[in-house]
Amino acid sequence: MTEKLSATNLTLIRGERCLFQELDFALNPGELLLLKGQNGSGKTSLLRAIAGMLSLESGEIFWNEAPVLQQRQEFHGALVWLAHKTGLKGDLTLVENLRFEASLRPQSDNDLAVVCERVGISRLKRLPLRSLSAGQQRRVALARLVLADVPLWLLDEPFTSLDRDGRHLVTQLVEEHLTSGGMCVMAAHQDVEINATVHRVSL
Amino acid sequence: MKATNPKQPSIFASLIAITRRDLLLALRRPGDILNPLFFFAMVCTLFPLAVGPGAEQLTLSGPGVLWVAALLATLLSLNSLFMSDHEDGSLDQLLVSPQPLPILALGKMIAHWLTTGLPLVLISPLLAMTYRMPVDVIGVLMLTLLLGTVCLSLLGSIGAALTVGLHRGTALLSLLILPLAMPVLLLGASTVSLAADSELYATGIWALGAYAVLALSLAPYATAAALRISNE
Amino acid sequence: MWKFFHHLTSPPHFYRLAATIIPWLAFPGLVLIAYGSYAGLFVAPEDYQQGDAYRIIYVHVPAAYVSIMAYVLMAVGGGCGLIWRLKLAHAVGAAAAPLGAAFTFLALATGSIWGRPMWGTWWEWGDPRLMSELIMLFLYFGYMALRAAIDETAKADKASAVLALVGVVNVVIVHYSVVWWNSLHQGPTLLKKGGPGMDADMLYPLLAMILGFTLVFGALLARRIRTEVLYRERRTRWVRELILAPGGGR
Amino acid sequence: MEALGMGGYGAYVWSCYGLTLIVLVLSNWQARARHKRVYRDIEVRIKALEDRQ
Repeated sequence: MTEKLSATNLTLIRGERCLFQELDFALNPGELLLLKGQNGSGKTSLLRAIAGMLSLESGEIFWNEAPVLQQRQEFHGALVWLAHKTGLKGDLTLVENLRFEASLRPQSDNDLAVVCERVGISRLKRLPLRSLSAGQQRRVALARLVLADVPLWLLDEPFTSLDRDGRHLVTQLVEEHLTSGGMCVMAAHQDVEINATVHRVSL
Repeated sequence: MKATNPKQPSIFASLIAITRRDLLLALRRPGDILNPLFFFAMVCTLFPLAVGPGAEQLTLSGPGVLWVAALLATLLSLNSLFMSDHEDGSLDQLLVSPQPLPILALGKMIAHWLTTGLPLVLISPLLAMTYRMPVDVIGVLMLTLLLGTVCLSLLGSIGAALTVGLHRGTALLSLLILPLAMPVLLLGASTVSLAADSELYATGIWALGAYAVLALSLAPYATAAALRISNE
Repeated sequence: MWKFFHHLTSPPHFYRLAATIIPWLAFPGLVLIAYGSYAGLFVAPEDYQQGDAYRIIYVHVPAAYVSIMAYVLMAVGGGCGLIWRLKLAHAVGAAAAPLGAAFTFLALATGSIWGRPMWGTWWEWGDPRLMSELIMLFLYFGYMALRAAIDETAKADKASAVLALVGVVNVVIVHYSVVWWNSLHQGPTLLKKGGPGMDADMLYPLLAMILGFTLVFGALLARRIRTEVLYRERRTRWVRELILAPGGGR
Repeated sequence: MEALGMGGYGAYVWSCYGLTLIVLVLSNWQARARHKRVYRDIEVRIKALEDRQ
């Protein structure tokens, strides 16, 4: 069975505002779904809804043709989410943070040292995360993406606080992930150039 | 093609992992452990100052004062149970983790008890002695506090999960938790009083134990549900 | 049967239906209360122990009964809302809380007034029923405060439903732990509730009052649920049509 | 008149019944007031939307 993420008829109302209405999409392996829009347009909310963290006004999200809410654990086992807040503990060191994340997931083939080298943070391994710059912390979050070794990536503004090299790294990682048969949903306020099939949703 | 690896780590392993993480975090910030303890000692000191240092009065009010102080100290620490995780986004990461959320919540509760409830139990004999409590009664006090703080950590986490992310969370948390904690206080304090009067007190211990078992089996689910709701 | 139930719980239908049934609950309820008050105050014989002070139970017991019923209703509504995602069930919880708090207050106040001549004190800490009522009042306050603190209705509904369910377990525990506590302290004799041992002239007014209070509570509840339904459905077409219709839908 | 005295407990008994009356009347009044307020708020919003179209 091939993996597939799809959604039908999504409508979300927050307060008095309708963020999106009757939204449909389908995403196959190797494809990128780009959610474009200004700040506050509902990109993050849509990502949270895909992750099964928001209850929608109407509509349903499907993973492998079955509703996400009926198989939450399986679905969560297949995704990793890079949120606006990194979700890393400032008081723990980089390695402790990543080890904890890894301990909640199945044994991954990716080695921690190799991944840290890849995203350029191996020098910082023993430092508490608090002492790292914002850009370095984003890189740690990227390392978590690669370490998780799962088919679906949810990325919320992955380019923020990164320098040129960092932004290039993100593009590279996403492209690699897609060519190896992964899927990616990305929220961004500007267009991105990625060498893959891209579906665009404007919010 | 990337396939989802079906072999998840065992539930027990993830329980250990999250407890370990929270304990490590508490060790890096010892203040979070010490503050409730100081608060506990302080409340116990305030009381004799307010009602007078008479020996008879102290023996009579000792169990009650120690128990109320322990309850308030636990309450004080509950506010931060999910707060920092909510602020740095790691709570969101736990919500999308492939492990069952009740287990993760239970792990956090265990860590909370180990860093708040257990230290309270351990320093309670010191304060009990200042209230002229006999040694065998101190044993009963420690036993009731041991069971009682477990109940309070479990119950409190439900309230903390319901109020996480709310602006007026702190005051609301006390309003939600205190009525729920009342049976624990009542059972705990009167069991110690019974022991002090050298009467049979086993019923109270059993009742507290039953309460702890009930809370242990229900609170993780309620907390998990509450966390999902308040992070929508 | 299922279809009928579904039809009944559809908001526009409920809104209209409630308007018709409210008078049918309120008037019999008020008549029963009027009869019960009269019979309880003037017809029922004097109690040989408590004298005429026992006549307070004709308002105290029904108020306590309704306050518990409201709490159970709130918890059941919350449970149904969480499990079956029934919007109407959450509306029941939201509507029942302030009413329940009012009746709890009434039960507490009348219990306390009864206690003054009977126990010689306005407040007796050892009485399990008064204590349970007091804690229930706090739980009602907590429930309403949590609702008020969360801006989004859907979120407030679910969070308060969890709280109501946790609280309902707690009320039972509170009651029994105070019973145990009270047995240690040899507390004062408790307010006797009506039972088969009671004289018929005493019992019938009490039953009439309980039924009357329940009916009036039902009417008030239906009224509040209507408001909740209207508010929750404010963006739907049926509300728009209702309000734009000549004469309106008050 | 003697019946109203309630054998010396008149003040207690009558204050309870008075309190009951007050609670019932206030609950009803509050329910009505809230309904009116909610209704009026929605009415204003919907009428404003109508006028704009």
